[in-house]
Amino acid sequence: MEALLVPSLAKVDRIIQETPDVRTYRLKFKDEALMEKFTWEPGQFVEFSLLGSGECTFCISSSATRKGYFDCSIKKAGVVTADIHLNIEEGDEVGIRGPYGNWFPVEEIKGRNLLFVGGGIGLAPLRSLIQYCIDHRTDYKDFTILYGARTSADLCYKEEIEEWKKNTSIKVVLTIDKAEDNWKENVGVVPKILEEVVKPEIANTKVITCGPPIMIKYTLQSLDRLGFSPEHVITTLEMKMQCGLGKCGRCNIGSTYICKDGPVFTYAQLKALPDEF
Amino acid sequence: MEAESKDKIVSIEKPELIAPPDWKPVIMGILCNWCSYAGSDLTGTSRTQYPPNIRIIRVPCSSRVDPWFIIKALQTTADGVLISGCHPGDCHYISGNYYARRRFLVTKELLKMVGFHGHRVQFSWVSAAEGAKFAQVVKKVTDDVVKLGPLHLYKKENFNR
Amino acid sequence: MDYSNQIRDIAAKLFAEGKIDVFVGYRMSGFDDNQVPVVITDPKETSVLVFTEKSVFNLTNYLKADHTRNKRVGLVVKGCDSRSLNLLLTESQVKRDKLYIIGVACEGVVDDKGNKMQNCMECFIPDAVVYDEMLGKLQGKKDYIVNADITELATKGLVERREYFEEIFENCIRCNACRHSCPLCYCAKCCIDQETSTLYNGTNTSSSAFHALMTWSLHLAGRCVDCRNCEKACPSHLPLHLLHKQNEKVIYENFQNHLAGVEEGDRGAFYKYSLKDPDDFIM
Amino acid sequence: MSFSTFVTDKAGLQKLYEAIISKHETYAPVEKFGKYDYKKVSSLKECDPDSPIAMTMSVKPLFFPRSSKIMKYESNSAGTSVSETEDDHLAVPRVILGVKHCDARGLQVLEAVNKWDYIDSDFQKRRANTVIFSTRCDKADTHCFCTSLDYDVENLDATDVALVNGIGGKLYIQARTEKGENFLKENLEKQSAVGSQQSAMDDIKKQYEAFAASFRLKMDYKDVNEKMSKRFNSPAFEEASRNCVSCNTCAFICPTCHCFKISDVKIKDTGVRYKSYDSCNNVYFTLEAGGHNPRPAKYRRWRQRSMHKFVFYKERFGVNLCVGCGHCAISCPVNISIFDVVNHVASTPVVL
Repeated sequence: MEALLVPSLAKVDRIIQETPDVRTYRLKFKDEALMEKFTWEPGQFVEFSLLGSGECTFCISSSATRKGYFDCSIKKAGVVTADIHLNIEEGDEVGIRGPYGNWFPVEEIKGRNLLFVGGGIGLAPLRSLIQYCIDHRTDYKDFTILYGARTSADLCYKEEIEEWKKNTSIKVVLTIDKAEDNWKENVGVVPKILEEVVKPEIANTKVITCGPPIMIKYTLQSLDRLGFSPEHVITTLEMKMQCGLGKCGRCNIGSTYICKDGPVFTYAQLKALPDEF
Repeated sequence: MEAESKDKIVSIEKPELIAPPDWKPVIMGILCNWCSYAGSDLTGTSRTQYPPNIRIIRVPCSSRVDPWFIIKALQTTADGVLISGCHPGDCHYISGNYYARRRFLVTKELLKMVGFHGHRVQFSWVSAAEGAKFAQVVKKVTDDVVKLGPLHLYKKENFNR
Repeated sequence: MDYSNQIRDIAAKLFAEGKIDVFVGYRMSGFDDNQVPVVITDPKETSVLVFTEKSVFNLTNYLKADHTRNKRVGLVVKGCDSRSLNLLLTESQVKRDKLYIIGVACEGVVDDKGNKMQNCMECFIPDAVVYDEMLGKLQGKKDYIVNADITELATKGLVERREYFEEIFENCIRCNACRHSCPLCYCAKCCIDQETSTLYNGTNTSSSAFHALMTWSLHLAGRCVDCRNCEKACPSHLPLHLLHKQNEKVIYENFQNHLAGVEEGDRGAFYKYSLKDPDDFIM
Repeated sequence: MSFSTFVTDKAGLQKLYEAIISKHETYAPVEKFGKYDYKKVSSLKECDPDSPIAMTMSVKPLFFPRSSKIMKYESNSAGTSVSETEDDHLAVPRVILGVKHCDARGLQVLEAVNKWDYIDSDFQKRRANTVIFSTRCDKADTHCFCTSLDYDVENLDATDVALVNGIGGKLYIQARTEKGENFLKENLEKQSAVGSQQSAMDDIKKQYEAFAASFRLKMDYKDVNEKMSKRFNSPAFEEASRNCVSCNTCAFICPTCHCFKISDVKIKDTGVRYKSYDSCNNVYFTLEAGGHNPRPAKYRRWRQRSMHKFVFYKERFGVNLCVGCGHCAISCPVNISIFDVVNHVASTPVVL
């Protein structure tokens, strides 16, 4: 057991300051053979450890189709993440275990329209899937990305969003909660924009959503109102985890282990879980 | 063999343990900013020699010292702890060291009860003008700790289960 | 000592008059002749209440729970319990006007085997010091007696004491039950549980046990009222009172006979000082 | 396959124990401060294999230590290095004496979670290298209810060797697994097996019947399991957990609780990462860094605990997690018994 919990060392290649409290760490394994072998599916997560401080769970926010590195986007929230922001510089070494968990059903959503609904740091797991889908663009039909944040400064991956905007085959809708000067896009919370501006087509569309619990709650409600059936809504759950192996019992909800059976669930699966959220 | 038994330093709490020949004690000194730290400065500027085993941490007042600090120090690398503040009545914050004095006594007595030698934790009042006294105090604490040998109790790398 | 009927009547009356929302008392465990605490919200349940010499647990621990927070609470306190309540009042953890306190002139409680508990034999304030209503005949203050175990340990040598305490710290399983069952440990997050406290971190080594128990007992020094909730909760049956009684003895002997929680408004020995405090151990 | 049964008496057992202790690495209950914990012993005098169940810790820490090192790390100017820790001192061949039946069953139950998906090889190795000697109790304790659960206490195969007290000072030594059979063959040269002698079997059966009749707590397991699974939203959890002081003792002494946490201990640039016990009754157990906590209230944590013991684990792995040992109720400062809680919840009406 203990051997499974030993991390491999990875080097921080680049640090990108996304927003005042979110940074993206571009990582490479120290062992090049391991980096070659290392592959993951969009939506999976790794255990990221700052040695001496502790271990945290983060989803991989880049796609395995872009080889040679992987990204973790980390928001400053607790003790370990604050330590990570404070202490890690480019060139430092961190411990990585993974990848763990299930992933977005990339095969199942082939040939469908995709609607991504993200809020705040919730775009990170979606970004992995978006990159994957862009790299396999021909497999999928229409692309819509709805992304919201509290303020314009809190929008992550700004450069990448600009790229997506330039890509004519992708429709990007941005929104912020409160109006700001020089803001030309939408204003309003994500569920409202979803219903009023995006007005998605229901047939043959899969919705993939991730964000803070409160946003998820209302987005799921408005998706219900729009007429999406729960099987076509996919989300990823957040739950405190420590081992990622289905052993430590922390992410246990009912008889489901979020770290093994999740973190990706359809809304239909979520509804069947005991009401713990 | 003879040479070994000649200057053998044993740990007083655990007589079965013998210190390695190159062992040097580490003493953590917690000094109050207004008196003792200035006093140690004076010792330095007046070029008085004192043992280099002490590692000094500066705190605003001796009453800033939570007994927790002492426990942590003893648990990590320190073989002894010295805490020094202003003389009673001279506290920059008027009464801080009076409060500290009560805590020190209880902490020291409890540590003695659970099996630490009383000389592991020592206290002193050193004013900003007493550079010579500071050197004396450090020398006395170092000598005491050398006599006691290395501290082996409850060190955190000591994993026994 | 059996005040069961009186307590039932008082609780029923308080509920009827609408003076309280919750009543904290004892009931029979239902499987042996021991008692367990009970938190009553329904006036009909007051008939289960009992109070005899088997009523061991210090109920003021429940004042930090969700069920009693910001509610009007009635509770039963013995001498030692009332001292911890006194401290909680002084430290603004509970409001006096939200409490209805039934004080008991305690004649000592017994452990599982029926022997009088050690802290009761050495008890110096058997009567509740803070109450709205008093049950039983007041006994007045008694003399402070130094704990017998401490006296015995003090005669032993350094190495012997070290070995004895090493065993205590080694047998500790770091479950934190002592802390959680202590009525005076109400911090929302304990300092030794902080993630930044990399020394302790919940590991189970004698080192972390030493760290946690010593810090705990020093943070309770001058406040501990010797109710022995911690010992009752300890799954390893460790004699945790030794740490507290040692501190209590030093404080009593050196700081003007200070005893925790006896006087109203007294925050504990470390929150005051005297110019005459011993100084001879300081260079 | 049938296993042999031997007959001996008290003195014979003592002799067997002494022989085992002298030949093998042996663990047995050792008393300290009135509580027995399993420790390595070098003579029979130190330990008491017949320690009372109420006063004995579970045997779990010998397989799943309260704290174990995951790795060490060191960082210096040349970079960081991570090293796995030294050999596992619990995985060597060993014998454990005086294990209670319920504790042994606990190890069997834990195997399910340690075997699924990622395999906990250390746990398996420790189990494989251990011979468990277990005495069947003669009388149930106040909080015991092992016979009410979903396993066969009479012919329990979680223990390798079972000892049964017969009538008139007779003592039966039964092998229950192949490992136990081989071990007995090696260590019991002189005695011959009684085989399937009818009188011996009757004696053993009689002992079990007397034991089973001594239980204060009895329940219909299937019924409770079924009812519990429909009562997730029952307000009875709130009532049942009101007394709880959230002290976590129950989880730390439980023979089947397996939640753990991972934490780092460091000095300067070196450090050790530990895996140590954790408890779901702790508020911080599920608290996320962002401040969201799925189980902030005490009754929610109690619900997780009792449902996990009686419903969720069974749903997932097919065995009941609770083994009915009563350790939690004995150690609880306010004597909450999980038996009372689940029965209370099962007796309330369904709430959707």
